[in-house]
Amino acid sequence: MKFIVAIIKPHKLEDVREALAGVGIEGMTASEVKGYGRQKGQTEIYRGAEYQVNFVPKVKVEVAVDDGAADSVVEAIRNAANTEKIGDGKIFVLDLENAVRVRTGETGPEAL
Amino acid sequence: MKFIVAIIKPHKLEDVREALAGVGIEGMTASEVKGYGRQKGQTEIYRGAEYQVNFVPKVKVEVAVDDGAADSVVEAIRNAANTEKIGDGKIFVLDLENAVRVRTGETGPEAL
Amino acid sequence: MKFIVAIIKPHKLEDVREALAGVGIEGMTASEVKGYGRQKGQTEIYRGAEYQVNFVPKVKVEVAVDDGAADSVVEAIRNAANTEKIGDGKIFVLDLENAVRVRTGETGPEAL
Amino acid sequence: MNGADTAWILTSTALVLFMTLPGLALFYAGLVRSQNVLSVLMNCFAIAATVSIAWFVIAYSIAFGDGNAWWGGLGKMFLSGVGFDSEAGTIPESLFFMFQMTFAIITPALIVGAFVERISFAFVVAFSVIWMVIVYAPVVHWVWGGGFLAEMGLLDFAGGVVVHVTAGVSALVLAMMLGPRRGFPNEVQPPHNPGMTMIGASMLWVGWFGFNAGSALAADGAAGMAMTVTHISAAAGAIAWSVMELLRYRKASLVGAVTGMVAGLATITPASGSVGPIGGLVLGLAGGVICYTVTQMVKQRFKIDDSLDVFAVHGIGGALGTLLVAVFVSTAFNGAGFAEGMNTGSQLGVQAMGIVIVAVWSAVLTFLIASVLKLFMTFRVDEETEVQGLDLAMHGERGYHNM
Amino acid sequence: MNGADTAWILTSTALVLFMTLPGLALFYAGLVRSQNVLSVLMNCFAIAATVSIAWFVIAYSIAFGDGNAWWGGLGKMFLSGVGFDSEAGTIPESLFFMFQMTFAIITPALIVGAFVERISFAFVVAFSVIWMVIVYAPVVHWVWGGGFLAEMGLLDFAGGVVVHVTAGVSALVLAMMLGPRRGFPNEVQPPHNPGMTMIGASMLWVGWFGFNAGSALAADGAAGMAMTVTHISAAAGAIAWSVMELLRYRKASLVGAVTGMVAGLATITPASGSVGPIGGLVLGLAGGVICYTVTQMVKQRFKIDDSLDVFAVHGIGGALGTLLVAVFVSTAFNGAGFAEGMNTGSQLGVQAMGIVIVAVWSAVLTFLIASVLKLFMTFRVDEETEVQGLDLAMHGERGYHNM
Amino acid sequence: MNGADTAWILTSTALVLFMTLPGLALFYAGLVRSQNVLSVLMNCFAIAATVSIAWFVIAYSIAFGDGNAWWGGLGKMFLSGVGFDSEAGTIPESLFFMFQMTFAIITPALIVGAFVERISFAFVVAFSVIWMVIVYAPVVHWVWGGGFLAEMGLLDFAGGVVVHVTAGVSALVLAMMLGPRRGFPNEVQPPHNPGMTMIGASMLWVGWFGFNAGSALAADGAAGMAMTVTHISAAAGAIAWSVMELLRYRKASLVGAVTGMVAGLATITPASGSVGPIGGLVLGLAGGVICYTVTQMVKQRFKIDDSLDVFAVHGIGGALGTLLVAVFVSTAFNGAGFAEGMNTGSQLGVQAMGIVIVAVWSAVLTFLIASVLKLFMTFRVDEETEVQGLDLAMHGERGYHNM
Ligand SMILES: Nc1ncnc2c1ncn2[C@@H]1O[C@H](COP(=O)(O)OP(=O)(O)O)[C@@H](O)[C@H]1O
Ligand SMILES: Nc1ncnc2c1ncn2[C@@H]1O[C@H](COP(=O)(O)OP(=O)(O)O)[C@@H](O)[C@H]1O
Ligand SMILES: Nc1ncnc2c1ncn2[C@@H]1O[C@H](COP(=O)(O)OP(=O)(O)O)[C@@H](O)[C@H]1O
Repeated sequence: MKFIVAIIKPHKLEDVREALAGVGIEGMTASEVKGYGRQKGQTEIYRGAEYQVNFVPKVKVEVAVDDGAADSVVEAIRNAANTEKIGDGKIFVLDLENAVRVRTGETGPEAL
Repeated sequence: MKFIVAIIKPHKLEDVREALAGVGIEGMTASEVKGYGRQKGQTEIYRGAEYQVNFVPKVKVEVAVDDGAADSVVEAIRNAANTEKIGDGKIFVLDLENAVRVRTGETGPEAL
Repeated sequence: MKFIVAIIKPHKLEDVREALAGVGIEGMTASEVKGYGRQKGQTEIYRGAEYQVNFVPKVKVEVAVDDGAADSVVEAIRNAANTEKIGDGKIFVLDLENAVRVRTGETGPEAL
Repeated sequence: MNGADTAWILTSTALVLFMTLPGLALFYAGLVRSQNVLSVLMNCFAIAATVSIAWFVIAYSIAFGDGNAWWGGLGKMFLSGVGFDSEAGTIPESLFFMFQMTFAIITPALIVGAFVERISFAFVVAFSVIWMVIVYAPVVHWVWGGGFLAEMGLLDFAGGVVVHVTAGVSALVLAMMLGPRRGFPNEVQPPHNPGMTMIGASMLWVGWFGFNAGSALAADGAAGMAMTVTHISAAAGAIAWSVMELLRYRKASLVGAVTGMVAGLATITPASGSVGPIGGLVLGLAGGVICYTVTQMVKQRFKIDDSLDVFAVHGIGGALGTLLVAVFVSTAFNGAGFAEGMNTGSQLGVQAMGIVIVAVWSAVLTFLIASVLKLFMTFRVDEETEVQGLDLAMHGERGYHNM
Repeated sequence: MNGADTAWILTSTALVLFMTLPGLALFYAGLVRSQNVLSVLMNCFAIAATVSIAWFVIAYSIAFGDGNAWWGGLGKMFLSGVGFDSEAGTIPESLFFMFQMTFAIITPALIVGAFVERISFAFVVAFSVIWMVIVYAPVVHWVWGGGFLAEMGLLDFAGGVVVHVTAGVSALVLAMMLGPRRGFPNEVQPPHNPGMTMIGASMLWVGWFGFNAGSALAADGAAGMAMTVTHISAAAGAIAWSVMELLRYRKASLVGAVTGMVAGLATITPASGSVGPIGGLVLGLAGGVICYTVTQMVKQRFKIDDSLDVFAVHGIGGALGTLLVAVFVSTAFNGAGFAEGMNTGSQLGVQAMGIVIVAVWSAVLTFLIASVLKLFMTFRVDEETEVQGLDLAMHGERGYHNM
Repeated sequence: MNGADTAWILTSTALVLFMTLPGLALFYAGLVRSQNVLSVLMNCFAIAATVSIAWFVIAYSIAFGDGNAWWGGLGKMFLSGVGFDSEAGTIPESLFFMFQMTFAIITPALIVGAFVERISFAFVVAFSVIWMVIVYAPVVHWVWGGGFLAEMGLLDFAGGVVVHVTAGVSALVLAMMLGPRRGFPNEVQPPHNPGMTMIGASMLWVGWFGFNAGSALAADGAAGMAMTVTHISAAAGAIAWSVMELLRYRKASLVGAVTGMVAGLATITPASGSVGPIGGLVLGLAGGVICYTVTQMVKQRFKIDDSLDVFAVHGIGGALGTLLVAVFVSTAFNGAGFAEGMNTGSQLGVQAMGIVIVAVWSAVLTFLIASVLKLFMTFRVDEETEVQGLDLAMHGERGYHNM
């Protein structure tokens, strides 16, 4: 199995969710993160003091998938999250040794 | 070593923490996340407009453990987080290559 | 490639960011987390009721790097995050199988 | 000059300013996405500041200058001739000017609800100032400044027509011109902080005592009764809206309850000097039920993104109350009684005519002002700005900083 | 009719409504978990709306109708006979009705603190309305409506017995009937937003000027002195509570300071028309220390989850002030002086009797009302709802939306 | 005694307390890091409580006792001799005491902006109380208590010198003694909640009606005009500041607009009983532009971390208004006119002298008080506490609990 971590623009979360449903993935976990990269944060100015905010808001999506599905999942996320603007994000693929469903105790691909 | 990622119901965090202490694990990292899966979000209605909130609040627990402890940790989390209701969550086990304690520079299992 | 996860003290984020820039790393993702470990949370008292807050605020930094850079990145984070006080945090190194840049579709080290 | 009346209107002026700042601002700001919270607060705040100056420079003169049946002329620009000792009725004229200014502030601020989350800030300021001077001030003159609607015998104690119909209708026109938010109606995001909305609503409730009971311009039985019917109507509106929600969704929401309360308040406003407590109860219930229904219709049937329901709550509420006053002013309902020669039928005619004239006036001029302004400045922000939120793009600030 | 008195009571009415909406609502909402914030706000709001209507329909009549020593009868239901010109003392009766209504709103709203985070919403509304009519309105009649406690000579200027003892005792009874929150006492969660609590407390402080100085029902020296002793007691209460915390924990918390201030206010309330500034100082200090102590005891010794300390702060504070007034009313302490034939001893007897009678009355009837209501509706929510929080389950809303 | 005046000053007292609690507290708390939000609220709250007691014990006597040109003596300590019937002018003396107390509360609370995020709590309390008694109360006597500045003919209607210059100058001195926040100027963190700041600012705006129009101590034309010029100046200040930001950064921020409004209010304060509406407009614009400019200078040129710009906004605004009153009091600008024998030149001399004397007095004594206090208690917290935030370290609480 693979553990796929995608950093995307916040407003793309719904699109990504739908795209994943499109390739048969019905489970995922999302969280708010702040990203630093080529897309730079903005300077905010309060009463003449300039605050350089280096991080920009992003959403992280984590999804565990069966080996066979990994490529199509990566592809689906990429298509859904792409705006062709800097800061669209990254997708990271890690190896996943095991997965357990808490409720049933099922393990492996069944647990997803 | 293993890097164990568990998605659980928010109110189970304390139970999980205690269960981990029970198997000798005294370090972990938790964060707020939103989950999507079989347990569906709710429809919220404001002034007659319906908002489908697809994600439900969950807590993610990350814990790095020695290889030998991995199974008992997974088991402990599962027992503590289980309510036998849909949405209880998942446990993911990843391989962990190395760990470093910032303060001392210790590496490997000592760092945990 | 490696996927490096560092748990640090919140006010060290900027130092870590600068240290990473120092070793040529210009991308990372940060998020707020709560940690449990040797550094204990505090007791908060409201109207005579004591609330044991077990988790302390931390920041998690995730950074994907090329294999060759991994050691220097770990070292850079460690130096920047170190205050020699308990609770300085941990650095975890996981293997990263693949990375994709959403905007361009580049994969592997190019995507970082 | 009467010191007691002065004391009460000094207080009322503070209460009505409080309705806008921070009351209405919070009421609205809680209903938008967290990336637009500051933009909504800023809209209300900037309107308060700029409209105040415009009221001082010219609008007060248009509204309350001597003039004729149509407008007050330019004789009182810059408060010309108004000194420390000038009086208006039993209170200092400077104070009357201030009290009325707070109405001139809140009326364009109400319109903000129509265009949040997608409008350019420069447009908001320019439109609001021009609208207040050209649309609002003349209507004030017609109804409260001795103009032709006053002569016709229109009953509008505290601004059902003057405030709520003008704002509600103009809001609807602007919302249609601007187009819906991205994702409307299915994917806009829920209110980011309903508690903030409740705080603002509570301040509106309290401040409305100054609005309605202050409109008696005296500390007397009329003020006491105005406060009473205002309160009863607010409570009844909240209950009515909540019951509608319970019937339909089996849950009563906080946002619903406070919206019903505001509907009750908008409905009683024109009637608050004319009706008795039973009238207040009926108007509040009617306001709650009807504004609730129209809110659904505007969104679901007509698919108009009057985002925070300005038309449905204020426009409809204000018009409804203006009509119902013709019934409940009757002494049969313990109201204050008809003016000589009037009865329910004739009064209803006057009330309806007043509503129609002011609604058309507001709609047409709003359309014209916005059409012209669009030529000179951005009306709606670009999609990227809308997605990101207006706070950062328009004002360079963020509502919530945590890390 | 006196215009100046009217002006001040119009203002006071606004101030006392402000105490509940949003003051008390925020004070309480900041102390619960973030998943229950809307539920607390909604409790207070719904109580305000429904109790207002019940006050209009019947409770005002029970409290202030002509009646006899026990109740006011039904003659003033629906404000029957009260018109634009009716007077009560030197102010319009409509205004007196309104001013008293704001007290009828806040009293059941105070009880909310006892049962937050686990009670069913329908129960809250039903209980509050019935309680206000059956428990509260008669007590008002006894003390302020010329009833038997008034005749006995009970001194309760602004509601130590009428408001604080009734609410505090009923809160304790309800908390015991309902049972503690899941995890109490060791694992309930800390206040999610102490700043919100401080905002609410500040509004209570400001609004209390209307409560106590408004209870003079005139704009005169009695009002001025009531405001003075009220303020001094609030400040002293805050300091006393903070010092207790410093002695015990070496830290003074914001939640503690504002709670002490509320304790000081509850304590001075019955005495605010009777004592001088020194009395205010002593009552505030006593209120802070004793309410602090009882707060600890209720939680730690008796393990009762009166969640937001309604009994310890309001019940005890109100009773304490009611007793101490018998001492500090004396002209020896620059108080207003005893009524003819009274001295500290005899007054103390009257005060104690008043407290006991009202406490027993409140406890018994609260128990009966809740016991009957439980037969018809959910009292306490199920565990899953409690764990998830009431906002979503009861009202379909969420307090904070970020992503 | 005049009931109408009493009614208005009762109200004004509530309004001015509202300015500090929760107005100023929120205004400041929104501008700091989220880990310090409670500490700022607590500073303001604790100052309100302790200063109130000190005002009662001794400071009122120093300010308004009979005394001589330099101080009022100790004859009115503990309100000695002030009973239910005592009068001060046309209002009860207890009320005059209360009204003035609210000024004594807000003045040291203004200073809080200078030292947030790094000062020890004990120091704040000790300094504020001592400062109010030793620095503030005498200045009140000099200007409003018939002291030597009053005799010189200084015009300071509502406290440009008494409130804003004392607080602003003392803030600057303390900020320099304490040193900048860690990371200043490049790495301090942005305001954690500008919306909170806006809410506080709105409350300041509303409350300032009590501050300035209340300073007329009557419900009359002077109060009406004071309210008018106050409002116009606030609006003009907001606009001026926003225009400065637009010119420089092409964006107008919410924090900027509300700061400009406060600058406009500080500037009009000393003039609010003397100038007409045109004067209000000019003072507001001048206040906005000049306070904006000085804000930049203090931070960027002088690198002083007067964290929330107390000196630049209040000190400079108050001084500016105090000077400009000498111009706009003239009947040529529809002002109230000069006192006999005065003209712009001579009045300007008096005003300048008043500013200089009070500024030097404040600076020197602030330096002395802080220097002595430092010997007995922690002045600045250690680095770890500063990094973590004061809420947890000083008060054992957290501003926001989510999980
Ligand atoms: N090496 C990295 N490790 C982890 N996260 C990264 C890394 N590089 C970029 N990111 C994340 O991806 C986001 C987008 O990257 P950025 O360089 O701004 O644009 P792009 O994705 O178009 O290359 C960043 O905000 C950050 O959250
Ligand atoms: N494939 C997945 N990858 C990552 N997280 C998942 C995945 N499937 C489920 N989750 C997480 O687990 C939570 C629970 O899953 P759900 O399907 O609702 O119930 P259950 O755990 O009972 O099967 C989800 O809310 C989500 O956070
Ligand atoms: N086994 C673990 N797995 C995951 N995170 C851990 C683990 N142990 C510690 N942490 C994280 O590291 C933080 C610091 O650890 P702690 O034991 O307090 O101090 P130190 O880093 O000095 O050993 C914790 O707050 C927690 O977030």
